[in-house]
Amino acid sequence: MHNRKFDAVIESLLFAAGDEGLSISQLSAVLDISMQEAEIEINTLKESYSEQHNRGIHLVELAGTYQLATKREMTPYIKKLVESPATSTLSQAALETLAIVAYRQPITRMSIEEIRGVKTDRPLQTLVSKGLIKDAGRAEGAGRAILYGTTHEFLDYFGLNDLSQLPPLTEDLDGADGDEETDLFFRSLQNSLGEEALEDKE
Amino acid sequence: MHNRKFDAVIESLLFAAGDEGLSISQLSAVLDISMQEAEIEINTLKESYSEQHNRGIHLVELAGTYQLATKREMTPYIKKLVESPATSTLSQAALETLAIVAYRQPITRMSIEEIRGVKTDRPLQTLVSKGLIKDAGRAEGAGRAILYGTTHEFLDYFGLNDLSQLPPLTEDLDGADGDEETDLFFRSLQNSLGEEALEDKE
Amino acid sequence: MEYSVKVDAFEGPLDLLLHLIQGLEIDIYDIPMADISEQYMLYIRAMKVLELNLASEYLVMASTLLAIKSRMLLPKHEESWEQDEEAFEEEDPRDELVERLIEYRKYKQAAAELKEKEQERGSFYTKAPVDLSQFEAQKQDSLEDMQIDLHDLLGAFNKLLRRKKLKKPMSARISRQEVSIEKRMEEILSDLRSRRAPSLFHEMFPVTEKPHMVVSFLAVLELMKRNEITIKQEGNFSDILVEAFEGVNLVAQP
Repeated sequence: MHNRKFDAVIESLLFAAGDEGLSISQLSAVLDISMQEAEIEINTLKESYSEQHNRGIHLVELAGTYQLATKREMTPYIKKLVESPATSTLSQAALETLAIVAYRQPITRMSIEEIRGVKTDRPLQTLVSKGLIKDAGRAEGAGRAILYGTTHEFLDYFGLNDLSQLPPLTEDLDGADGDEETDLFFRSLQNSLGEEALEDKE
Repeated sequence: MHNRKFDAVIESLLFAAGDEGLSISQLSAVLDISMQEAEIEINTLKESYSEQHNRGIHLVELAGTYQLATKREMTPYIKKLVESPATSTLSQAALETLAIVAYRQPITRMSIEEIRGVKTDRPLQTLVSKGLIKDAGRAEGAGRAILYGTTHEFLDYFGLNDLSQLPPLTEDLDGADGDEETDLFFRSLQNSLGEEALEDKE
Repeated sequence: MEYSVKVDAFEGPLDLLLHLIQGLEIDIYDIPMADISEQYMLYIRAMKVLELNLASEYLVMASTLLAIKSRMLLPKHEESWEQDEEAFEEEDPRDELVERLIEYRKYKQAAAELKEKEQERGSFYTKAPVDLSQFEAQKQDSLEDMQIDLHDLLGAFNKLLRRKKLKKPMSARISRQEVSIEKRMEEILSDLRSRRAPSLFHEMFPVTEKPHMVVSFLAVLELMKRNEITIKQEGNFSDILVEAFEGVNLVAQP
């Protein structure tokens, strides 16, 4: 049974918690109801936010907690008002490293480097300093190498509720993602170096 | 005339503006309506917040700007939230403040507030009372403001021998956007290959 | 010309190989080693021409490719009694490389999806928590009870850096430029003169916008200082009346 009088309380709690998020257990403690009831309450509220077209905010699940967030269709208006800090988005190297850590955690630097085929200390350092990955123990064996795992902030940063929401790894690559510029370059490279390369072979 | 479709947009703008508040002139600029209209819109919304008993937040006017805030009757619940064992003792505000002190020490309250963009006296108090940070001298200049630094307990608590063991904050370790570099690479490659290929042919 | 730019056109030799395979539209399970090594060497050579900082992994891969190529050129040991078993191909020298490429490609793809999620997440706004420290202080917890570690600290800091900031009020700045104090002084003065009777103080503020009100107030003060206007109040709490001095025609320029 949904209890409408809780709506106001939950909204105020969500508002106060902000991007720290509100968990089911916090909600159940504050409202003095069971976890199941708390979950029903919050999910009913979640639906009502998305149904109401005169609401500009809604409830999202992030990193295992509930948070209020602006609805996506409001983004153009908000962009006129607030500025995003110059968030340097993650580099390709950092993203690849993070992907490997996310799917294979806990994992050592060496194993990551085996997969990527290149040194990976700098991307790892970046990711640790951004609080996206953490030291998650030590590997067995002689070196006792650091094992890396993802953090709470990782989930939040990518808008995930938990690790099970990571997109499945696919073996087959459909569709070419090669950017045209690279290909253009490649063709001209072949033309200009083609002859020379043949000479080298002889 | 009140235009219901603006309600959602205004709510999202208020939400994003946060503590800094939204002024009538900002609202009129974003919505591209006159100041008079903007004022009518926001006041209608303000009324509807206070009328609806299933809302936990309302619109308050402070120093000429409008902002969202939790309704006063919700305070006991919010207090309960903070006191609940399910809530971690250090709030986001305190954690942020601690991170800033740890990495930028010695630092004054004003400088911390500049970074965080909000008042920070309470989080500082909390951290001092928990023994994680302390008064570490006085800043030069007229105010002789208190400089904050981390304590021995801070090091103990996080298992550090000294401050140099804090993970480095590498805001931009990976450098700029990869794409630009790639473009640069290809352009310069094409240029130089052009010449060299010609030379070799001769 | 010197090219000391550090360039990461590719995320390493595997990335480069994947790019070549894609560009040549060849089957990753049946890589023509001669072609691929040739193309690979072209790139390596090009990077050297540019004096790019070539990571040693690229060179290691180059020799791996050449080794595989030569192993494939070796004539197969065709001992007669084994001929029937040709169906059981002996281990393909490319196998290990193909496996690595496929494994790497999985994560490269996953990285692309993470990038999408990163952008998507960046397109909606969450808010900073309300400062609840006033209630926190009452909570008596020992440090040991706090379930935080250094990564929480870094995470919180990252969140702070990501948080959006309100743009400096655009219209406020514009309106401040629109009404200068001088201009407002002229307006007030000509207003008062045209009336010929004292005006109420609050009439000096026809626009209820903060910058305009501030400008109006400063204009009134300046006019008083220059003895262009006079301000009277009959008694406590009675109306403040503003009046222009007679006989003054111009706002004197400072």
